[in-house]
Amino acid sequence: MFKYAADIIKGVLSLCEGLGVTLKHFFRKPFTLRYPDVRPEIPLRFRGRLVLPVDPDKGAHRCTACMMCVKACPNRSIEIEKETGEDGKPKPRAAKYYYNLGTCIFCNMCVESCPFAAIVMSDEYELAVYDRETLMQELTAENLRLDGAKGAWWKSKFREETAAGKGEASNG
Amino acid sequence: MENGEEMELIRELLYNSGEPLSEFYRWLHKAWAGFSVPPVFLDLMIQFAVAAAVFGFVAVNALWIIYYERKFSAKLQIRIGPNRVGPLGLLQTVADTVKLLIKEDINPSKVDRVVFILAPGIVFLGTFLTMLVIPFGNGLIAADLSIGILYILAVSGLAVIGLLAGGWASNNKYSLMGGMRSAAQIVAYEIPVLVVILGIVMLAGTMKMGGIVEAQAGYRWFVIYQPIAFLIFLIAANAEINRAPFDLPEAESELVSGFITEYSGMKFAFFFLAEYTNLFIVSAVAVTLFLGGWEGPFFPPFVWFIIKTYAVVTVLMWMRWTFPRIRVDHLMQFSWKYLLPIALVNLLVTAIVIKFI
Amino acid sequence: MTVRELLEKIKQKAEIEDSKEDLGVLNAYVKPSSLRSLLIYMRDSLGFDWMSFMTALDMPQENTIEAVYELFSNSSKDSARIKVKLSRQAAEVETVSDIYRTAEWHEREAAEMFGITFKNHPHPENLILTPDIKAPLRKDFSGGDMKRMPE
Amino acid sequence: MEQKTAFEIQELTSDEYVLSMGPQHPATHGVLRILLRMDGEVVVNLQPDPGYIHSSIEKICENRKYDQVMPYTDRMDYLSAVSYNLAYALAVEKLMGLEVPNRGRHIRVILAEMNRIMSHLLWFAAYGIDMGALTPIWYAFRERENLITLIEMQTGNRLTHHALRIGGVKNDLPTGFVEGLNKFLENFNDMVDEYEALFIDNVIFKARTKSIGVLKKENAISYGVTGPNLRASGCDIDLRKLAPYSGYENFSFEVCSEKNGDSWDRCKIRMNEMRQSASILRQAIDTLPEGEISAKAPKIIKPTPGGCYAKVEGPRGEVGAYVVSAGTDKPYRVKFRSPSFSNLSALNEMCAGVKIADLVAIMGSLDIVIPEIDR
Repeated sequence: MFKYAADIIKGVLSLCEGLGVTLKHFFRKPFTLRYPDVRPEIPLRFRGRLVLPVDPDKGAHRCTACMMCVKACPNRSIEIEKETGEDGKPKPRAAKYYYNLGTCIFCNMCVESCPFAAIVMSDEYELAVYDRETLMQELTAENLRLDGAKGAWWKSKFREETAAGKGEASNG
Repeated sequence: MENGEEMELIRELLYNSGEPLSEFYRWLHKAWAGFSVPPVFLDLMIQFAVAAAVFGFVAVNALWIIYYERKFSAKLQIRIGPNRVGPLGLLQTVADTVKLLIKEDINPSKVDRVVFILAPGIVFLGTFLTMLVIPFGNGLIAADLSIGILYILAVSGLAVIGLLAGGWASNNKYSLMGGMRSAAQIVAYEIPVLVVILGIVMLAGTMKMGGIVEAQAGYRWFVIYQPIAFLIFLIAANAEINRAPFDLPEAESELVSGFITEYSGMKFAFFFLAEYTNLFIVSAVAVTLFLGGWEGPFFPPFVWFIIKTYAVVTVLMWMRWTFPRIRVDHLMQFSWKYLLPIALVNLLVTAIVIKFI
Repeated sequence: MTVRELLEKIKQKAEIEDSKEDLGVLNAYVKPSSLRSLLIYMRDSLGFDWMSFMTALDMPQENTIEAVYELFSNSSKDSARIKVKLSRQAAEVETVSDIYRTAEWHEREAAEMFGITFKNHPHPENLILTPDIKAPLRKDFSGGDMKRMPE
Repeated sequence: MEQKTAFEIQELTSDEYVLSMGPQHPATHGVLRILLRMDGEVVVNLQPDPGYIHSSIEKICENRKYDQVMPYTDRMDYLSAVSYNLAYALAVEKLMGLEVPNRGRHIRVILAEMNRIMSHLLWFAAYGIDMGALTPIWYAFRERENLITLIEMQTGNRLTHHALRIGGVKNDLPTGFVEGLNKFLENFNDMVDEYEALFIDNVIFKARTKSIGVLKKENAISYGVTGPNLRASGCDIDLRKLAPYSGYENFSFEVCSEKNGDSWDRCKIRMNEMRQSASILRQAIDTLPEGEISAKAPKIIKPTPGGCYAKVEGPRGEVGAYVVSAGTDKPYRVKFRSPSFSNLSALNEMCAGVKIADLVAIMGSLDIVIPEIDR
């Protein structure tokens, strides 16, 4: 009989403890980020979609079609077509840079392998599309200018490298 | 018995409540006497008007209560809740309802069609009928039956038929299990509720809803005399309307959605409507039985009734969003081993006290 | 226990075809017939109470499949890798799922991935794959749309 | 294609029926099917049926270079990617004889412990849903979000971090990381106390988990159950203490263990482990050494032929990578030993004669991650 009553009291107390926790939270401020209205802060190292930005110094992209990124990609998401000169020989420059967003696993290996800091993973994170076809992207046609913190960071990266005169450095 | 006498009796039964409404009915009848149409048509029209009013109230109230629950739970869970449709998200549930109503109404091919379609109707009917005897204010009651509280117990028992029928007709093992659970649960928890109400009826000396409220006039609310009964009523009634922590019939993580697994569209909306109206009814009955009904200073009776009811609703929601779900055999044990004995002792003590003091 | 000591001990109990030390862990190739008695001995007498995993290695150039049993002792912190060489055409070995219960699922996985038959296994049906895919982890497996990576 | 049937119809008595739980079921935490042989609400027998989302990562790895395998290891246990990274990296480093610098090892420990807390928080959240308590998830996700934001700062991604490289880590800690972590750790223990008050110590919860799903010690060892599930059975085996790796021997922490091996013990252990992980994190950021973060690994990784099995203590138990090298630039075979695989295989042992609600409670307390089983 005593145990019966003690069980009830103990049970009710533990329930009240739980009610207390939720009540405490009732008076706390919501933790929600009101997403489409308020945008999250994107850290510098964020790995979004791959982009081939335009080098403001040259007015064109920096890719030399060395195929390092193609080899580094663990998922075969990149394909490059080289530019052909007037003599029919391929030139060290990418004419078409195909990037398959559908198979990309955002591992950053292509960016790390690039000796010329030509590619970078951007801040874009809303990557859903309605059409499977649009997942296959051609990056040279975009002529994207990378601005903001990421852009400044990227520019400082390759300017540093060209100033130091070394073609090869890690990026990312 | 002559026809006129019979009608008079029914009228007496239906309209014999307090002041404003029956005054209005009498005035209508007097006006109606000017035409040469039998008064039975007027009665019918009044019945329809009352039914429509109750239905409208049920629907609007359910919409509001869903919105309120979503906002309240959001607050407990440090988030914002609906805030997109309408100002402060007020129209969110309206939009949801419209969505449910225009959605395709799927009848799976293996269901028992008639029962499957009838089940949500039965569940809703039980809820709707209960609403008729809720005293919103002095005289503001659709039908103040002399057996009001008994009527509530009887009619709310209809719901279990609906739930069981829905679970069985769905031809789904999860649904069947949900239906079975709800039957067992409602039967088990009806008894503590009954015993608790018995104590109140003994105190009030009447089963009429209005009478019970009047018995508590002068702030002699029964919650003061019967605090344990109040708690037992809240818990058992919460279990009877299948809300968390007693939401075993639909137990999402165990039975997918229990008896409503196969339901969609309009039929699902009916279950949903019934569930939230039940929440309101249980709170309203708790207010009527224990918290002095519409009684209160300054505000009109109707406002007081709503305020008190929503206070009880809030407590039930608070419980829902805090506790984990109870297990099915613990649920039975809880009813038979804890609630029922305590309720019986409570009843006995009440009886002795009333008899000798 | 050093690798050498361990090898000496198990040599008395089982027929060891070959053995080598691989980064401080004993790799012992055991005759399939003495696998079960060896594992029972190791579990009961040498304290190898733990089987981390069981898997297989396909060696098409030697025409064998090696069943690998990785054992660990929680008390002495020793590891041992027991291997059994099976022929690729008729890969068949006794189950050890009654010695180490964890082997039951690992053997089921290895059975469907490598096409090994485990005799006396309590649940010989497939665990992961559908029956129309045969031994995908063998080196010569060619599925419909498998592509090689660019070199 | 023939259908898998675990129970023959003849086996069933007239009272029993087969219930197919999953592959789409709220309690199976992913795409897992469990065939239940039921008698009313009571589970007579059960047969898990994984494999619905098999991603054949082991086969993919045979066709990738050693460094290209690393992002795939993230994707087996998306709740604590670093533990798989670490197991694989340790195996390859051992094959190559690489020594990771002190700071690199330290950062690995920080990331691994953050992952452990993140994973346990998600378990707590999901277990709340399993048990019908809908509020714990929001509180747990608040803390988890803080941690994920920090990890995102460090690695650039939120779940599949790809944070480790063979030889060390990719990035040094960014500015503001240590401050952020300190701020998080300041009131984390209070939060864990709150979670316990809300959920773990609740009388309903206790009634549902105490002496439910008991796994005996010898069964746990025989089934290869690891991690908190093993330690709940009264066996204080923690690879961080038993076979320290990546500099865990430099940190002082307790191995949490309980006696009974029931669901409640498994929960309690995870709550305590979060506190211990927080203490390790505190020590790690206090004693963060200076220096290199990564050893100089060659550009093309070609380990000497041989096999190596490296294991780490993940949030769910022993995470292992058995890497066999044939001397080429691609691994000959990679076998991942996933804790959930072994833990789930012991489910039948725990579930005989329980109710279906208990089954949910037991499965939740095992903390399984399906992609880890369907590697």
